[in-house]
Amino acid sequence: MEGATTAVAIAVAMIAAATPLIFAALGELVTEKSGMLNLGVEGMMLVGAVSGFAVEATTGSGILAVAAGAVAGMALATLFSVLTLALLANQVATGLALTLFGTGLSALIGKSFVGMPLPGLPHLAVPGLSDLPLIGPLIFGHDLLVYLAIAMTFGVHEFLYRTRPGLILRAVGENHDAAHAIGYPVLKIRFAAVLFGGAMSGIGGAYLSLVYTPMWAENMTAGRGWIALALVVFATWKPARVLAGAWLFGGVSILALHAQGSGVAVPSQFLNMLPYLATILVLVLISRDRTRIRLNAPACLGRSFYPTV
Amino acid sequence: MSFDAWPRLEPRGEPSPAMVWLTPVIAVAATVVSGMILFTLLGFDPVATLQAYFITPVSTRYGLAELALKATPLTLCAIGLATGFRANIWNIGAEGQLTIGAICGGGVALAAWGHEGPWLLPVMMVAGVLGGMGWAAIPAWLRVRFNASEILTSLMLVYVASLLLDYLMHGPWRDPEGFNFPQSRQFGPDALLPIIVSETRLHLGSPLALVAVFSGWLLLARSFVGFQIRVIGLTPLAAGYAGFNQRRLVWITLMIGGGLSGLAGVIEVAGPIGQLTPSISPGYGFTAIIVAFLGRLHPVGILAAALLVALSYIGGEAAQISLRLPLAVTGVFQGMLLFFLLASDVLIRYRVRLGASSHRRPAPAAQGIR
Amino acid sequence: SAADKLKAGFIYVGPVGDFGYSYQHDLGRKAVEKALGDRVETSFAENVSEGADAERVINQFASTGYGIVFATSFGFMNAAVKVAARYPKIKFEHATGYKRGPNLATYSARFYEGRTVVGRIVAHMTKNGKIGYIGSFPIPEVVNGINAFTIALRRIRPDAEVHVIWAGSWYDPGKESAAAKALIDQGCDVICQHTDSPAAVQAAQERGIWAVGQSSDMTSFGPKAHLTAIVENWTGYYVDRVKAVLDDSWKPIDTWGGLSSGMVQLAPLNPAIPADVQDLAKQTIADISSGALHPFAGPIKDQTGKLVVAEGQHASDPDILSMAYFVEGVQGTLPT
Amino acid sequence: MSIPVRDGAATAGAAIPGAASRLPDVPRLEVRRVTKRFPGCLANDCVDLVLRSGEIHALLGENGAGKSTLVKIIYGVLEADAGDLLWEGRPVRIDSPATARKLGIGMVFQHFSLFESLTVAENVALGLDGRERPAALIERIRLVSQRYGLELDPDRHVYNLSVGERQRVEIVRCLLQQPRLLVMDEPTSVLTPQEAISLFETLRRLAAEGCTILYISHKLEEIRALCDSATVLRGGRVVASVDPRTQTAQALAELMIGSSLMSPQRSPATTGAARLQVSHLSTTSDDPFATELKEVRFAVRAGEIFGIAGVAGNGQAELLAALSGEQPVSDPMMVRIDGEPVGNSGPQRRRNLGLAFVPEERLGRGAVPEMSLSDNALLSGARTQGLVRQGMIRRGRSRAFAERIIRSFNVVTHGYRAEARSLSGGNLQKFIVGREILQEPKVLVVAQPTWGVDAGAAAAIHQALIDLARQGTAVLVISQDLDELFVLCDRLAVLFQGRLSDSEPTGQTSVEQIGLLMGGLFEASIAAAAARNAALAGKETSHVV
Ligand SMILES: Nc1ncnc2c1ncn2[C@@H]1O[C@H](COP(=O)(O)OP(=O)(O)OP(=O)(O)O)[C@@H](O)[C@H]1O
Ligand SMILES: Nc1ncnc2c1ncn2[C@@H]1O[C@H](COP(=O)(O)OP(=O)(O)OP(=O)(O)O)[C@@H](O)[C@H]1O
Ligand SMILES: [Mg+2]
Ligand SMILES: [Mg+2]
Repeated sequence: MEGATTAVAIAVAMIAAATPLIFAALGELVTEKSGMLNLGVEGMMLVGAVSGFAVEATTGSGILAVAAGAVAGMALATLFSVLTLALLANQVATGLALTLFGTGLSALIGKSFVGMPLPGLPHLAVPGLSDLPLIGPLIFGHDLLVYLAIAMTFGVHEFLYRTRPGLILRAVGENHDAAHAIGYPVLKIRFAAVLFGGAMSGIGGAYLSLVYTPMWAENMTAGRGWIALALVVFATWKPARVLAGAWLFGGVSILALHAQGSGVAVPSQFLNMLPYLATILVLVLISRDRTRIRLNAPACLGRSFYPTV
Repeated sequence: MSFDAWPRLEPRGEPSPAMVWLTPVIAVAATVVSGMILFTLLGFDPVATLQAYFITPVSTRYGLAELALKATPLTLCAIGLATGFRANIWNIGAEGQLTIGAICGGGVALAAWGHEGPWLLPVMMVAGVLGGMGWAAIPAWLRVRFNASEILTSLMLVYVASLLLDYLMHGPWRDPEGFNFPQSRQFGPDALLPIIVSETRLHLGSPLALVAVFSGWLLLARSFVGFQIRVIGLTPLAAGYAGFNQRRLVWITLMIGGGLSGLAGVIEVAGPIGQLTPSISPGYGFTAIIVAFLGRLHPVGILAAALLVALSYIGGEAAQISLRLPLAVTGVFQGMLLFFLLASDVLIRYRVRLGASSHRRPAPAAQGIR
Repeated sequence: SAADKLKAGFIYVGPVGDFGYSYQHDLGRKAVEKALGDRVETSFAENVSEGADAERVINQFASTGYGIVFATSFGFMNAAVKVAARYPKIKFEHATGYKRGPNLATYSARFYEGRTVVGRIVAHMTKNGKIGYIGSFPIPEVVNGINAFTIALRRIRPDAEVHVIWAGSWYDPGKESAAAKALIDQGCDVICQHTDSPAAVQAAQERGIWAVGQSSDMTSFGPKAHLTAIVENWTGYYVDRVKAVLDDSWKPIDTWGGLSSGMVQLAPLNPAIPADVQDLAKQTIADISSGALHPFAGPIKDQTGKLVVAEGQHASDPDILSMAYFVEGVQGTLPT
Repeated sequence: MSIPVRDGAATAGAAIPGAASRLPDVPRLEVRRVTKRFPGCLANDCVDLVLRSGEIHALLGENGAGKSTLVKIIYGVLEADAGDLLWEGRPVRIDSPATARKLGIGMVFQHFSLFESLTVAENVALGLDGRERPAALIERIRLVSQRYGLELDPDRHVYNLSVGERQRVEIVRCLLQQPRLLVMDEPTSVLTPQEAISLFETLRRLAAEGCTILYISHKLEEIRALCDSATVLRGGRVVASVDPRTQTAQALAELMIGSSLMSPQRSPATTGAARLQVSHLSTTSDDPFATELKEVRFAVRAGEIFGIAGVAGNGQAELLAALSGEQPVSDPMMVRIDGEPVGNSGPQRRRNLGLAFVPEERLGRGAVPEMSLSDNALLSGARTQGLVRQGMIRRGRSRAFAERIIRSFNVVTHGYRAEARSLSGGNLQKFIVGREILQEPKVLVVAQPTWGVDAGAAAAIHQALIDLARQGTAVLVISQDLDELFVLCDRLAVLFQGRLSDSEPTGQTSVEQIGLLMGGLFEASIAAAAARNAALAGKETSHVV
């Protein structure tokens, strides 16, 4: 029973740790599926985090706060779109510049919120169910955004593979010239996809500042944006694998902490390497199937599109 | 948002040589204007701020040397990265390769401590280059052997490298006389790069970066390997048709990237730092990605971009100290500078046509005559 | 006139918005401005990397007319030494290092004294004697803090264990939160930290256990959980030192201030702590301040059971300053 | 009937003589004075065109004459700089393909507009307006492809379809829209004669139902057989409107190029030793959709042109990859060049031994679109032309080589600095063929040498290939265009489902016979061949192959 309780505890911690990654990675996945490579996830997350925090701190409304995070992420995504879609700027460099910009901007906005506590968002409480042993905390005990993240995973999958707009989005990422030739508005679709990515990154950031550690501190994302980007590649652009990858990464991170806490005689630095090494290992196992990658990787990823109209 | 309403871009047909040189000027002018607006809005004197950014840092010999010093690792990493990017090899782990280069080069210096000689510095350099190459060899091998994306593997290895350095600094390699603080011994004089401009920190590494610029240009523009790299980057099928060995090129480009990043690492520890510490680079490996693209993946462009980006960092410090301009504003300002530079590139291949929708319904009389 | 003003520069390793170490130093800087009014002018550079950049930034202060420069992180040591040699007329101060010079002073805080007080409080508050401790990096300052805490704890609760997790960062709320939760899940009922974010206190509050903060008073992040916090307070020191420059009485001394100097303080104790324990805490502070109690008084055994400080002796300052072993009762490893 | 050659600009806007009397109803589409300028070229210059309902109208012209540009304007992919479109008498603005589709215009593109990682069904769905449920659509794709003899598996991914199969997807996608004006930009270049014939039947049926068809092709015989009327473009202007049924192919070609056409001269071959030998060539692939080669064997002798006919997707891609070395095979003896076993070596070694190679995709495989012609000359000529010394490019020499190609093969371009993508298809093909021929190879393998190339350029390429062979090179031509193969080749064989038939001298077979073999009447002849082979087993391998 003790072992089971610990396992559930690890799983619960893992799910929470993975949630911001899931949001950001899902957003980036949709963005990349449309052929856009936005490396500014870290910047969008930070701006989302600070905006969410600022709105929660001033209005007290959790929903508004999450929405503010999304809007802030979208604002940065808009900037990215103008540069890359309208002005054909290089996507990799623009994304990196966006991170630089977002880091500075979030710090600027956040100056007056440093050191301010917030209550955090409520957790789900299903009478009866949430109190069940093991199952209760594992399934019914999370905050609402955890469920949203999981729902979004399936939602994004359904959207991409079961709906016509999803099909069009994939087509645009696969071959923008052909999509244009048969009449799809490539730029508008990409703009929408980048905006979605921005909103999701913003929510991922807001999750950190509102739920995971309800506070604002500069650079509080601590590299999670990069991990989210890596997860998209890791997941070979499949939403369900983003979920699995984020859980794997979160899980191994938490396990490494548990190993330290129980006094395992391995230097902490080596334990802390484990999530990264595990990610590489699983990627290697997945990547051997070239066809799968060929089928899922958007062929136009990172390429600028200039319509001949 | 309607895309129709925007001013229209029209392809020039071939790149405009004038714009290649003019766009950075346009971008800097645009940054200056919007920077002035930003600074004014935040309550700072715009002229003084811009002066602190762009003039003060380079108005002394020491300042110029510092600029070159900071641009050196950026240039080295960016040239290596650009070689790969040209071939569509997305090594984004230069930071890790830099770290391992520093560990290997620094390790040699520590191992030789007490038995030094003039041979030491060259050996450190070689060790640093080999270290960077070794670290880049992991993504190269995983890519060639298992088809694993080098984007992800090289990025993950950045974290592993920095944890490894952290371990060495807190444990085995810490200075035995350093009260168990996390840093190595200071290197002996034979392990330090000679200063080439007195009373500054400018050392032999900066000319090495110039050599890298020239070699990079020779490789990409004039050599057959460089040609193969370009072909693979543009059209992999044509490379296969011509019989260029793609795996070999993955290896070559990652080795160049890793080697130059490793060199940057060892130059940092054998130059301005003079010992191994838990933090060697303030993110040079990542900044170099921006530098590579700002320089349009061209070695000479990269040199210019590295100087500009380095100046924006140093200028940010200067403005912070002299005007108490928050560092956050520097981030925003840098972002703006980069955005303008990136956006203005469009003018090289396209010209802007204003009068948004006139092309929709042209007057036949006006347009019908050739 | 402006020309006569003393300019004081501060160099921080993190952003002033980190609500941690750099933030506390910046409170000190602001206090200087407040206390000395128009006799001084201060400025700072934040987020300065500990690599090659440090020397340039310190030099930037020195070359632009600053009279005193505070380099507030250990990693700035060698850079400060170099620039100090170049500018003999300017005063330099380096925090937490061990190199001094004719115009380079050092200063640091005896955080471990606060740890002893906390150890005694926690010994009375823990039920099961399992304490979680989140460390930043295994440097002597953090290690001696863990040891001082454990020694004090186990003098009252000999069965107590301290479980250490290294976060590998001074400020990563996410990681600290995860570490705190891992420790709580392993059964710890008090969480201490030597990292700077309030995340662990929040986690403790959420899980209904006790926590001890660090760097600043973190009560507001977990009013129920927050027993107290070890607060660093650089205000007095900075004001004194800048004043010393103004009075021409500045000396390149080494200051290692503890509870008695006010450099280390305890945040207000949680009212839920029983009165006798509160009294004990106050008594402990008084004893340490007066020198009646030494946090590292022997006998002290290390993790392997070896006697490192004999009965009747206490660890010397250099030993404490370079401490690289865990005492008995700590679960965890140090890199060697 | 005389040919009314008109100056487009002079008579622009005038009614087309005789048209109204033949078909009294309002034209389905009328193009008036359409002009389209690209940087550096006027692609359409005051073009007029009238398309009547139920008419099959040909659009003819050399490569680069502006045909694709005009139909892209009609389909809303490009917008004209000036001019008007009238749909059934009403002026319309077609600003996007969606608008065009709503009007009832369908289009098969010359350069595929397909999505490789998507399935056939998804690709088709993207071309429709999307109210249909996926299952219903798959059913309809099956029906239509069967009905028109364009076999397709809706669930396959496009990326492993052959070029010919991809073209079928385009056509089927279009047919499913039930268009009222169907624009086809070179739809048959990769179809078998039988497929082409069944497509023509389909098109005639559609026309009979009232659908108008605008048909672009370089195959003039096809045009003569199919079309009711033809408009000829040259340099972006309309230069003639004719009834193609009353013209000879020669006359049509001369209208297009504006001068008389030289047809290639083929003298009888004097063959020497076998230079390219392929024996027991079998391939395996982990790609489930790849066609595996089975015991392919043939030899090409010095001085002769050997042709391999076959519908795309029957193993041509695999055969080409195995011959070029892009996909080496396990056993070195399977492919020999001048007796040297090279089966397991890559392209570089084979080139060193004297192999030259022209792939069927010219942009993107045979040439790098973004690179200059001198760099593209370097692409395959580095070794044989000594364009590289000590690892460094000798730029002067590669320029000189590029200029030699341009001169020798009349490539229309503004010089060696021009980017490959700036060339028209025919000119680029001439450049690539020229690049390979000028390297004086011992063996030349050419795939689809004149796919999409206009009649003038095709004749030039054919002549160059024949001349090369007669100088002692072994030339292998892989093509689906039987007319071309009969013009060029001394011997012919057919590739069907990875197996190669026995070869026949061109004089002893006919287009019909080969066409039947291509279409599957193969098993019988294979069986017969197998019996023969069994009888001659030992002798044949040592002698012929
Ligand atoms: N997007 C473009 N930008 C610039 N020039 C173009 C563009 N598209 C076509 N052209 C040029 O316009 C002219 C007409 O091209 P078009 O594709 O219409 O020729 P075509 O008659 O279809 O030739 P082909 O028989 O080779 O298909 C050519 O000179 C071509 O190079
Ligand atoms: N633009 C050109 N047009 C025609 N021929 C040229 C051109 N440029 C150079 N050549 C000729 O090509 C040959 C080689 O030229 P060049 O010396 O410039 O090339 P290179 O690569 O430097 O070769 P090398 O190393 O042998 O000198 C010479 O015969 C030269 O006359
Ligand atoms: Mg065409
Ligand atoms: Mg020469």
